[in-house]
Amino acid sequence: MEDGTPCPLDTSTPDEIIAAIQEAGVVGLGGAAFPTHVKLKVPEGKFVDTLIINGAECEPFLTTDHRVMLEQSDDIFVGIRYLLKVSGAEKVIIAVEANKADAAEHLRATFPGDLNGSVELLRVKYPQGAEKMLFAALLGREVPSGGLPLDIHALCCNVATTAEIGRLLPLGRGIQERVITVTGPAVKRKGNYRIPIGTPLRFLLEHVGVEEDVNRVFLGGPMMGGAASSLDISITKGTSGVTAFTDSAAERTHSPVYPCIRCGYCVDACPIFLDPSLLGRLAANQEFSVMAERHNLMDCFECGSCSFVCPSHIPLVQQFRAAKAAVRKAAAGKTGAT
Amino acid sequence: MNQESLWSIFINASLVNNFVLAYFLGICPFLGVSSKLETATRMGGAVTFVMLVSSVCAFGIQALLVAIDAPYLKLISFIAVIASTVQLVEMFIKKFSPALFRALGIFLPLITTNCAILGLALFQTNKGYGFVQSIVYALGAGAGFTLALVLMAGLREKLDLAEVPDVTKGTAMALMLAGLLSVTFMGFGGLGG
Amino acid sequence: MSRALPASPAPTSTWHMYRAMVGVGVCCGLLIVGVFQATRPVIERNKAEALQSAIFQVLPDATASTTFRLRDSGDFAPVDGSAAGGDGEPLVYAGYDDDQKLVGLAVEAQGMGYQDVIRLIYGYSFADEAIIGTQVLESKETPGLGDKIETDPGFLENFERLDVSLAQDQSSLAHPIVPVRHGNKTQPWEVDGITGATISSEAIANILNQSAQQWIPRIQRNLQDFQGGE
Amino acid sequence: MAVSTKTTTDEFIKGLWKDNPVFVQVLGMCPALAVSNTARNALAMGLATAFVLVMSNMVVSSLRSFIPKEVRIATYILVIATFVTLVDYVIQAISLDLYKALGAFISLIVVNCLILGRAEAFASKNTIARSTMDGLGMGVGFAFALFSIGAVREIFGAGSLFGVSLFHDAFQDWVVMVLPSGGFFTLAGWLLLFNWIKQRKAQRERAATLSLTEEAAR
Amino acid sequence: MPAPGKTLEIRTSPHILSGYSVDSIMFNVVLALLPVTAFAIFAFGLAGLLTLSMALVSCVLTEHLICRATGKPTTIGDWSVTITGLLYGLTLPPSLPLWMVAVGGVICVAMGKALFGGLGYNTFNPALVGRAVLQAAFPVAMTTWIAGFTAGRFTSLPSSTLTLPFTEPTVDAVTSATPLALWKFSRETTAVADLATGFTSGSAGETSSILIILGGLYLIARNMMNWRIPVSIIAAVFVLSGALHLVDPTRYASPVFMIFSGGLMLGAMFMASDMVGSPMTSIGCYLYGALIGVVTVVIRTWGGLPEGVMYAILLGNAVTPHLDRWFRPRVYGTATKEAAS
Repeated sequence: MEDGTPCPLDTSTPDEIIAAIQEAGVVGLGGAAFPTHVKLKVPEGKFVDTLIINGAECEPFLTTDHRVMLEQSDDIFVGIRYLLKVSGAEKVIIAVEANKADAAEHLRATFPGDLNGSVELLRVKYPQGAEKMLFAALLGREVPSGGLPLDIHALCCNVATTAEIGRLLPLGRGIQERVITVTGPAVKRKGNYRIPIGTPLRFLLEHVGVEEDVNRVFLGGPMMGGAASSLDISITKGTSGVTAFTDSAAERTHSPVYPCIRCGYCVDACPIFLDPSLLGRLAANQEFSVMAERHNLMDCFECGSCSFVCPSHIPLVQQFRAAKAAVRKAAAGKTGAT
Repeated sequence: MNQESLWSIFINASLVNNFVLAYFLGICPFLGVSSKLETATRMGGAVTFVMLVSSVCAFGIQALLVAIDAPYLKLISFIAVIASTVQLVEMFIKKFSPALFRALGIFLPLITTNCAILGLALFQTNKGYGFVQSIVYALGAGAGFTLALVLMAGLREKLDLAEVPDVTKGTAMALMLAGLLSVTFMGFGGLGG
Repeated sequence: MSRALPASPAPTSTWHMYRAMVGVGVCCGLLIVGVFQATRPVIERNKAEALQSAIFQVLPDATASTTFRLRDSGDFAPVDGSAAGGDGEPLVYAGYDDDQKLVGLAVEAQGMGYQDVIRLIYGYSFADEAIIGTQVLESKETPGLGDKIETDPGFLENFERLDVSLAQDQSSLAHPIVPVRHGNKTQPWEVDGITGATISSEAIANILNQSAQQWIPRIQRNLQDFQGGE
Repeated sequence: MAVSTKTTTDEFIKGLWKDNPVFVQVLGMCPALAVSNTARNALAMGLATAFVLVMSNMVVSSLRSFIPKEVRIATYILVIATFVTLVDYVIQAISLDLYKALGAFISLIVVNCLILGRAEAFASKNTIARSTMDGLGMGVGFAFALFSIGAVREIFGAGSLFGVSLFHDAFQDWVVMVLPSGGFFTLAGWLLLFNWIKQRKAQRERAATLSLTEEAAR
Repeated sequence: MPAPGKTLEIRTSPHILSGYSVDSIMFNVVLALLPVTAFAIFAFGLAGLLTLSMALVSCVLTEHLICRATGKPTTIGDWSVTITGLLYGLTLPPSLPLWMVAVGGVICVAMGKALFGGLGYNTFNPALVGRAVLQAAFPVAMTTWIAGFTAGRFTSLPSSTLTLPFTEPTVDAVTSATPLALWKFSRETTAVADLATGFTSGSAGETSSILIILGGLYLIARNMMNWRIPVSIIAAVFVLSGALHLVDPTRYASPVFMIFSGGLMLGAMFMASDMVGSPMTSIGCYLYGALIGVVTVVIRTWGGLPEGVMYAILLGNAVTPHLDRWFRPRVYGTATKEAAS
């Protein structure tokens, strides 16, 4: 493997670092796979005061962040230094969920003395790992509806991404592999594996061993992961986990759909305080524009909590995805027409 | 002269003998504008206001009619005065408060033939209410009308999104809701005593 | 439409409008006054008859009646029949038997019931110093429940002789009329309630009490006004 | 215009069923529903309304070229109020009991939107004969509808019709029917029935056209 | 390892669900109601058993028949109509003629539920709709109570129970006033211990507060009921009637009496908290409960009726859409509270 041009921390300018990150092909490894160099470009007139390193798993079942924090803490701190330099933030907060106290302790113990920052424990609650939730929990700031984290002077980066930056940039290498949690009832040897990017799903599953009656495989966790249509697709940079279910374990999701009984579970569950019940009824009536204009549909980040808790098994988040698509299409049509 | 206390008049007019739910007065606007909360609130406000004004007018006319001993002109003068008062109020609001006019404007002409207004004027004279009693009566009736309208609007907006059977859709369901609200308001019976 | 309104876009002349309004107004006025005049005697006869029958209902021994008005001076003066029923005027009706002897007075009273105002008339007997009959003139009590105040025989029995004798000082009732729960009546001034229609029956007792407290002392003071009959 | 092809009889018939003011248009219920608790009251109210409707239609129609459009509503109201006052006194003269039962609701016929509605929408544009027939049809339709409501309410609520006891003495009255809520329920019930009939009819027609097209296809 | 040709099932996320489902929630409510039901049958004997069975059967049958008539699959399997039937039966006087029970059952389901589109859209609690209409239709029969725990209750029936359909029931000589009526009309109090255990007269299921509370606690423990609603109802009743009682103990009943008497406990635990008719947000629930509590005290204290819980809850149901609208939580990222839209 041939190394590229290293990008030394001390001598490089922020622009050079960003270019190096782009060169290395680093994207958000939490699952969204958003190009990191785009995220890091702070436009004129904006500034960042706090950098948050997201060590809260994005989904239940997944434990990649945990392993990375325990095993790659040195890479993480190097990565943090790069990120601080790029963003101009004054301090860094590493957010860890309370059930991973060992990782937090390890990070605290190895925390470099010259870094301004801390390691914070967070309540264990899905979707704690979502950016918006972290800002609210750690800084008490909320990203304005329709806005970006930059609007509240914060920047969030996944631990795995940070670790990759810290590992790759000094060497001038590109991203070639990533840590993936392979789990689910159908998997025989569950665990975190470092997998070369591009590995076909079938190789991976053969390696860890799965039950005969495996029925459903998702790339990602069970809440937001997309279903794999075939075992011949490859692992990508955005694949944070692979979850495999058997027929028997998927039973619950086949329950009949009842009308909404207004139990309010979804209202309690929605992390951004939407009213999924009302949105669901509106969606059933095709009132997409009402949903968007009056009930903040577009703020929904599709965590799936509402669908998860719904005792009537109404596919709420699924409806919202469709509604959002319809709204976007309508908006595009409108601008296209004018 | 009627001796009823003001509090009792108010409770009776608004809850116990609610104009809409017990006397069926103002059903047309009740069914017509109660499908959206916003219009319902505005309509309620407009009706209350007109009720207040026409209650005062009716009190004056009744005194006049008694003085000239012409009871047979009661109905004609009431309706004429209410209609012209509404017109005047409309012009007045239009001139001095365009914002209010935008909010209430389209409802005012509708109110002219709203039986709740005429009903109020007739009832207050039949009951022999004094001036202050009449005003309280008008306020109570207006509050009751608004309450019924607003409750109804809430229920109808909610049921808008329901999978209502085809037979029930529309007026039939609104009437059924009104009936259930009327049953609910029966619980207030005896409160004004 | 073949024959529409005058289609001229120009506004109608004021004269035209006046002519129409005044023309219609005059016609309407004439019509109303005509019918009012035509029906007035019948209506008044109906009203008088209804009143008469109510008075005889609550004063069973009476065969004739005279209306009296409470004057500002505190005594009573007879009013001639045609002016009866004026608004707000406090009136009582004296009943006389065949021998022109005063048998009692009928008094109207009203008060709040369960749903709305109850108006009733009751007969007061001088001989018994008691209420000897009531009739509900107007009520909106719940049908089948509250309206038992008009029909329940056990309840109406209360008013065959309800004691309203005056106290020593002649200024108030010796015993106020009090409602009691059904089956608990022990005194002649107690009103036995109706099971299931407690509020309405209590309301009747309270209306009677209030009215009797107000009127009986006054009537007794001016007893001589009613004597002599017609 | 379509109207001109209609005979005067058509104007009468339409009010009875197809455009029934209560069951189809749900008009003019405000002052009427309150006194529909017995068949007698309902019928009296219905007839009183019908009378006012016919008379005002007649007068408005005969004056239609005489009244300038600026003051037409005011004039209509004046005419209607006059006839209502007449009815009021006549009922008072006929029966005091009935008058007491109907109370202020007779006066409220003035604001019955049906009457003003017919005056404005029909009588002001049509001949006297046509307008009278329209008023008659609408009036009879209205009275009939009100009577149907009153009859149902009285039969259930008091076990009688026109005060004549229909059942055994031990019949349990359904008090709710003579209460205000019963008025709402009864009207809602009639509307449900009408909706249901309409739906059935529409379904059958659709089925008929379907089979026709199928036959044609064959 | 699956065969290469095996097709995978594709669904959109989320791929897992919580264990709750409508039928399991409803079934647990039925479970929570069983002790109360059993006690009602124990207290009122054969009359209680017949009333409850008739209520249940008429409700379930009506729902089934309506589903059949509209050509939909039957919905009695979701247990919701069972709750309606049970609750409705529990709120009835045990001596009510069975034909009236059946009529009310039809009203519950047809007018309270089916007309509005069935489960989830029944804005008013169906059981209370049935009861309220029945109360308005047959006021005398609905306020005639028999005493519980009579000696021959398992062998004989009150004469009114088997009244012929559509005829007036003959009222037994042995009727008994409810604690609230006793207080309202003659200012007699009933011992709190009797109220709590249920040794009083009243509707079939409202007498034993302790069993009702146990049922409620079970549901709260399983997170199948919003605890805020019963708690705020009871708190509102307690505070308001307590304040009144302090002012004039002879005119206003004690707060403990108010809480344990009448249908308050049953209403607060099982009817007001019915998910369909109650608000969804926490603030909404508190206010909803407070409204019901206050209206109950107002009707009981100043109104014409001895009991007002039913009307208070129906009113609460009617206000719910507004509470949901006004007290919608602030959406994340919307800085100022949005004007009610």
